[in-house]
Amino acid sequence: MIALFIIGLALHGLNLILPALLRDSRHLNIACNLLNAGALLCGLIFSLSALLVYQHIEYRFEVPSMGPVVIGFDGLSLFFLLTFQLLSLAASLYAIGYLPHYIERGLSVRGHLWFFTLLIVSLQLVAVVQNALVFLVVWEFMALGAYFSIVFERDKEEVRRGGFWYLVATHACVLLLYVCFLVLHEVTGSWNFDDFARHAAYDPKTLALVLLTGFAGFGIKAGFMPFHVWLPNAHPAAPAHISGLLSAINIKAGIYGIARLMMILPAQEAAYGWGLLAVSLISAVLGVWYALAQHDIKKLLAYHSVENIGIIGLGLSVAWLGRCYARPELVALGFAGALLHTLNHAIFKGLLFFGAGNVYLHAHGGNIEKMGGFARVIPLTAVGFLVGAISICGLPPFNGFVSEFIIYKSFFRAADLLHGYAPLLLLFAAVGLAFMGGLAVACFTKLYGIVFLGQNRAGVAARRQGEPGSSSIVLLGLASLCAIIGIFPDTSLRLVGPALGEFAGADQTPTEWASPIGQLQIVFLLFLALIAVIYAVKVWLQGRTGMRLAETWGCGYTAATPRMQYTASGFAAELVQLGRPMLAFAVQWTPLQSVLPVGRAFHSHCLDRMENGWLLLNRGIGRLLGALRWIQSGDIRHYVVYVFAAVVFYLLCALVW
Amino acid sequence: MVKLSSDPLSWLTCALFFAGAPLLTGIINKLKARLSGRFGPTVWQPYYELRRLARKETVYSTSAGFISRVAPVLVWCTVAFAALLLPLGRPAAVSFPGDIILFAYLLALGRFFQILAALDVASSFEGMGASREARFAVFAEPIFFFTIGSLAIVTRRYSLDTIFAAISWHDPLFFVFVSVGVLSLFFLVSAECSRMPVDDPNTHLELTMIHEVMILDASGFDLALYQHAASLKLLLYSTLAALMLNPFGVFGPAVGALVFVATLLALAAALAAIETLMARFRLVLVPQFLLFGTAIGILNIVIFTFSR
Amino acid sequence: MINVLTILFCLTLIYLAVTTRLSAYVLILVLQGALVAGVHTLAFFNNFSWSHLIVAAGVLVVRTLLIPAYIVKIIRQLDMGHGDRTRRYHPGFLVQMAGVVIGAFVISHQLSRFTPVNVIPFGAAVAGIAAGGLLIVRRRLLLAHVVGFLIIENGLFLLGIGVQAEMPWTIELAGLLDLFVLVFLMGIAINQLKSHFPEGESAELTGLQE
Amino acid sequence: MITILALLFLPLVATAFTAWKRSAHINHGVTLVAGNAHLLASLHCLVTRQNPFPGDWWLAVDPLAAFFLTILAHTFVLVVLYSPGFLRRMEGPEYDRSKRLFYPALNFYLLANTLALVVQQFALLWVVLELATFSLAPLIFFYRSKESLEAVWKYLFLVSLGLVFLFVGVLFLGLSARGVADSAALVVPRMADAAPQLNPLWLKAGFIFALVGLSAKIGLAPMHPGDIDATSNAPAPVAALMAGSLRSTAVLALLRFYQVVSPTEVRPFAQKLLVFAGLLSLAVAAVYIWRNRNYKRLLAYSSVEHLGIIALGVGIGGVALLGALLHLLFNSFGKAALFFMAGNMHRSYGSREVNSITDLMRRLPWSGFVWVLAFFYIVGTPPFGIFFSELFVLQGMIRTANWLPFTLFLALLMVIFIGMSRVVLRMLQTPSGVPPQSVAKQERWNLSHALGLYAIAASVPLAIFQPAALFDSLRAILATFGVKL
Repeated sequence: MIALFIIGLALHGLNLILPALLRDSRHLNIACNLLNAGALLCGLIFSLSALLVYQHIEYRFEVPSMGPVVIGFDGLSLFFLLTFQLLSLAASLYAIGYLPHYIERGLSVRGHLWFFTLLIVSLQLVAVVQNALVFLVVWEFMALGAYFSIVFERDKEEVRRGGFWYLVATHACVLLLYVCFLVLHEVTGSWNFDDFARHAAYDPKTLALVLLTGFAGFGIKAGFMPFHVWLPNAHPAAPAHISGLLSAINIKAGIYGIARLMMILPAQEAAYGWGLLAVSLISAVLGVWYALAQHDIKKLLAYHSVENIGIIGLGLSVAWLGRCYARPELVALGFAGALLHTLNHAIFKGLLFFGAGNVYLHAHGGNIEKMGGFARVIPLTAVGFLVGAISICGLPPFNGFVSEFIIYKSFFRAADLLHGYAPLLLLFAAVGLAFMGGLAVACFTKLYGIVFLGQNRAGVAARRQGEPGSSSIVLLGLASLCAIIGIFPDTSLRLVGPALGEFAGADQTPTEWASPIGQLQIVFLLFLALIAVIYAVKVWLQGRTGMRLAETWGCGYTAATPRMQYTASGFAAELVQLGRPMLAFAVQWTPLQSVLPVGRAFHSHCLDRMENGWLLLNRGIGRLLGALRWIQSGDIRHYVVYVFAAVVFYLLCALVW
Repeated sequence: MVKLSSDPLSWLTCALFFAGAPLLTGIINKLKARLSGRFGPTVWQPYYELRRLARKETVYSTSAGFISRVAPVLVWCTVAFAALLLPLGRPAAVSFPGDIILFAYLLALGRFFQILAALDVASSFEGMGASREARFAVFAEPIFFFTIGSLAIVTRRYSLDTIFAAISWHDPLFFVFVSVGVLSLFFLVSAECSRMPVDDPNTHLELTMIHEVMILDASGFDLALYQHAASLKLLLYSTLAALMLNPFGVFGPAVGALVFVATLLALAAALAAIETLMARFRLVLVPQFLLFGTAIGILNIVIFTFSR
Repeated sequence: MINVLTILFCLTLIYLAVTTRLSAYVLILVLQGALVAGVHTLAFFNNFSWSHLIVAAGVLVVRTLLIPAYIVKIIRQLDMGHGDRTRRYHPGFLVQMAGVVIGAFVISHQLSRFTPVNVIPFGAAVAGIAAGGLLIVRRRLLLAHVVGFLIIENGLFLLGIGVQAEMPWTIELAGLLDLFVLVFLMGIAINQLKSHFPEGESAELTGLQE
Repeated sequence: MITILALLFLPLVATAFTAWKRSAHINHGVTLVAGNAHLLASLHCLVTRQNPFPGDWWLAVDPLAAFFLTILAHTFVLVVLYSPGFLRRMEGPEYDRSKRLFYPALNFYLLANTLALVVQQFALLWVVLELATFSLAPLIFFYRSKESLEAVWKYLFLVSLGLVFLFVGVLFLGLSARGVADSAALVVPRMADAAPQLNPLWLKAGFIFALVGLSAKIGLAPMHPGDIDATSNAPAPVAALMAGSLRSTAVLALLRFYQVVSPTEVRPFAQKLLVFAGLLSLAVAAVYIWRNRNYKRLLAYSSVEHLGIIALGVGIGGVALLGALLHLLFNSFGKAALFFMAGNMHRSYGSREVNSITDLMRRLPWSGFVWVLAFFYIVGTPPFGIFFSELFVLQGMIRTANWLPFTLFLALLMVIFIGMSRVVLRMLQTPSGVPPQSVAKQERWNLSHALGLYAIAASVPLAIFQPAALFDSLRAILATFGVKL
């Protein structure tokens, strides 16, 4: 089976050479993406078969500077490999339909496709490499591939700014990972993850340092709250298929890192679990609250990624608590919930971003205030987006509900098994999750209602336009995947099984932990049957009583215009005002002075307090460094003074030490 | 394990439940009329309404899309399926550990489609109603999760079917816990089912409505579905409140049913009294009102866990 | 006898603080060259060998004849005229120079208690180096910087004697050769500078900042 | 015997020949031959690790010298290969004298630096370092403009002043050996053997003066200003030469002093000093890289930063010393590539201002590509060499558990990364308002890009596969400093 994976990598390799040969053109775009898709299909078949009939495969070869390098396909790696390959396949196919619009505008696609392939290959390698040094090398390739894919439309200022945000965040993440892996290497003497796991005797101080830098480093990449700031700037800057890829799987590399750290390091301190729980809850609730206040469609979806990362973090923290208090069932529930939500989020977030890409192309811009009535213009995208919206809010028939259900179950089981303050805190976490579910419903009804329903606010005539063929196939494919996982959850549970086997303490879990979720399909099928029956009755009845179209009831006001529909900021204004301490709402408008006002404009946008915090830090560093700029004054006499001063200073130090 | 109850009687009670929903609304309207000195419509008036609507012609707005056609069916089905989960004396039609989460999220699904249907007809009034509904739902969810969630944690059971069976009266502290639970459920009823303190059910000024304005453009059989779903949801929440007192557990199935119906009527009377005596809250105060409900829930569970 | 010459060397340093005329600078350089050569010959008077004599002669030729003559040529070629007109008799410089010389002798006295180093030449050497540095820092004229550098070189040479380091004569001569080539290059540089920076002031040379 | 010929005699002959011959083409050929011969000889010394000079001479090629000779020769060959392309683009009468002086000065530079690397006598070391400075003067003064004149003046003056302090250090070293076995001849191996008996007071003073004296030439703070002006105003090949090999010669001189100091109990003090100087250089580099309008000055400050890392590595000792040596090698590769591309851009855009570089990827696609690759190389992105050497330095810091330098080092690296990426990416991506299709491509693939790519790619196999030839001699060097690996 490994041959398929190698064939996949070989095809990717070919794809790295192809852009250099052919010229910029639609054929290059189609050829490259089809080649990528073929390679990913092979990889996908390999990882699916390896997961379903699971046996641990490992390849070991020696490199002088890095010691024994291990490429291992254990449960966790295979699951993430599956997720990465699935969404890269969707992104490549989507790119076929999406990129021609840019090629017509004269943007060169060769470099972009090269870095797109580099990103896909390095993502797959990140999941399977078990050696810390090679992991860092491949991690950096991923970062570079992602950066250069983001800055595709380099001529726009905010695209460059978004790319810069991404690059700085990734570098900070890499520096923290240096510390984490170096200290581990120092303690255990080798670079391999299984040696880190085998070495049991970590003294608390080094373990604390490793865990904090590891979680912080991977947390920056995943987008937990204090470090999420790059996400809403980088993802809108990227073209749709790249921002879909970034949101769906690139930030999941951070989650993979945290899961890997949790697997190999001993869990003695429960405080980390509670800390992660707190950070995840804050990320989730504030993430969705910020999303509610956004007007740009991609920025809204980016903030939503922060929310879903928070939900995954909740699952991971319960798993960590399970390991600390030696409860195998909690470990199984926590990790299953987290991993499943990673897969589910990857699918519906990819679906939503690709849908947003189609909307972006049609509306030539991201601002949802000027949209409306797109359901009649791009119906296939509308259906796909609706399925994505329902599953991201975690509503029943689709896959979001399955993973949130497992996380709820892990909360309640943890409340049973743990004592002291634990039940209370976990109940708060469950209520937080519910509160966030409500906010998500509000946010996505706003987004879907404003963008797809009603009439177009910019007054554009709503005639049906062709959607790119391949992108609609991808959208409907992902939507059907959401439905399948949602209605038949036991398929995805078998994918998570092998990964759970490896977590310390989770191997002898009782099999019934997944019992209710396994048989949920009967419930959902019954529910769908009920809907079908009632719909049939409705159609039959309305067939007899007849239907007719008329003007919407305007309470007697006859000259209603599309501009009078509810706007996005109006829809969310009240809720956003409630979050005022954390959500700063900047409003620019001039009050009426003269009797006959000439022209009035109103503009409001939501400021992210944490982003302002980081920008303040940046300005502080700039001011601090600026204060020291007198050193290179240009006058040679100052330089001579520096020489003599240095000699005197060192001599004084010599006397002291 | 997912249990579809084999006992025909539980399915029968569910059918009775669906049929009886409009009756409760009728009773509340009758009581309100009596309290304000009017004779008021007959108790069966809602049934006549439903029959009339089922026969009328359906009118769709020009700007409405497929959402307006699908939404009423989904709204009704979610509430109906949620009703299947409730144990009315007999074991619940459908039950599995963790179905309180399914119960909450089904109602959220119904709300999702109702809001979308409101936004579909491109009218500013319906948009206003949708925005208010989305806003208050955000604060209603925590109340439900606090009451039922704390009950689940306290009784260590996670299926609606078995939670209420574990409630026993002879533990005085437990009684306080349950009564506060009923009180916070009452807050939920006023927010979810458009009862007086939060929303005025029979106002005609579109600007003040929340729930009625969302179905402004519904007509014919769609409107029938919406209205039946609304009354079904009212019955649903009142049953939850009634079951908190665990009538079937304490008095057995027969007498329990009588006590259950009596509590329902008491709740209906309370609702009617409030609607005649109070005016509607200003919209700005409603989140505060609901947060107050949540605060009671938090206090309740904190006192209960620390007192043991 | 060595002590007398080194004391004279320190006196030239003090005089340096007072004058700003270029001719005075040249005079000081010639005097210091002679003094240093004298100290060198006297220091190795007892174990007489040809190598010391060659080095002393080299020092005498290079430091008293070649370098000052070259500097005079530069002064005449660029008709610098009077020299640093900007800063008239600023007493602060004299106080600092005196302080430096006294400090140097105090340090050398303290050090002589630990290790065998003859006090007066070592003190004069340290004073010479410090005085050269002070001259560079206080004066704006570029030529003054070259003179300051040469005074530091003289101080350095004295330090060699103060520390009784018998350096092989080849290295001594190579050092002198280096010194001359360095001064030669600086001369060329100053000629070029004259074309771009008329006053030849270090204040103009601040183009390269940050 | 041939190696001595190739190392010393050939450059001397080449200098004389190129000084006499007029035609640039022949001079280039002669210099290239001398450079390659020198490279082969130093590689031979590096691999076989035997000293071609007779035992008692003041000149000797110990493993340390062999390693530095290879770096010098390698950078020299790269620069000589790049310079014809560079000189051809320098039309105009005012450059004729400079072009005339270019090759002789280069050969003389090679001779002076080789001497400085192989000399074992401290005082002679001082003389030869002076020579190396003189050889650079005409090269820096190539453009004959106002700035290059000011740069030459400052560089000459400050480095000479620094070397005066070096000579004071040498005298104090001699003083510390007073009374002990007559090692007054100040020869490195004998001083190293007699080190434990040296007088620690004078040894400490000697090391201080040597460090201050040499850091003017190395470019360590606070004596870096002269060096910054010279590197940023010199022509691209000369700047690459300075950044690559001149600073490593000064580092070797410092290592000679450290060789004498390391067996004694003055070593901890010396290490603290080096760590302080390293961190100070990193800080100063961070201050000026954060917001800089001139990309050549940015590269100069990047050299100060990397030399700071090397001083830090030497100061930490143990595996960090290995990291410092490797960093020296990889830094010379990276700097060569960066300065070559900076040269191309300076020629094409005519200015050193960052804001004047627009539409880089459309006008100079190859230079832009190599420029960005070199940027990711120098900042320490994993697959390239700098990452591995910085990792060794970090490992050394963790092993000796001094956490303050560790955190400061990482924080300053982050600040420097932000500063440099801001400048490099703005140069790469700012559009010039002219519609993309009408921007003409102004260059084809030529030797400078090949050299840049070669320099960057060469570090990857060296760092990952750690060839025995290189790493055995590195272990021998570490042994001379008493470090067992």
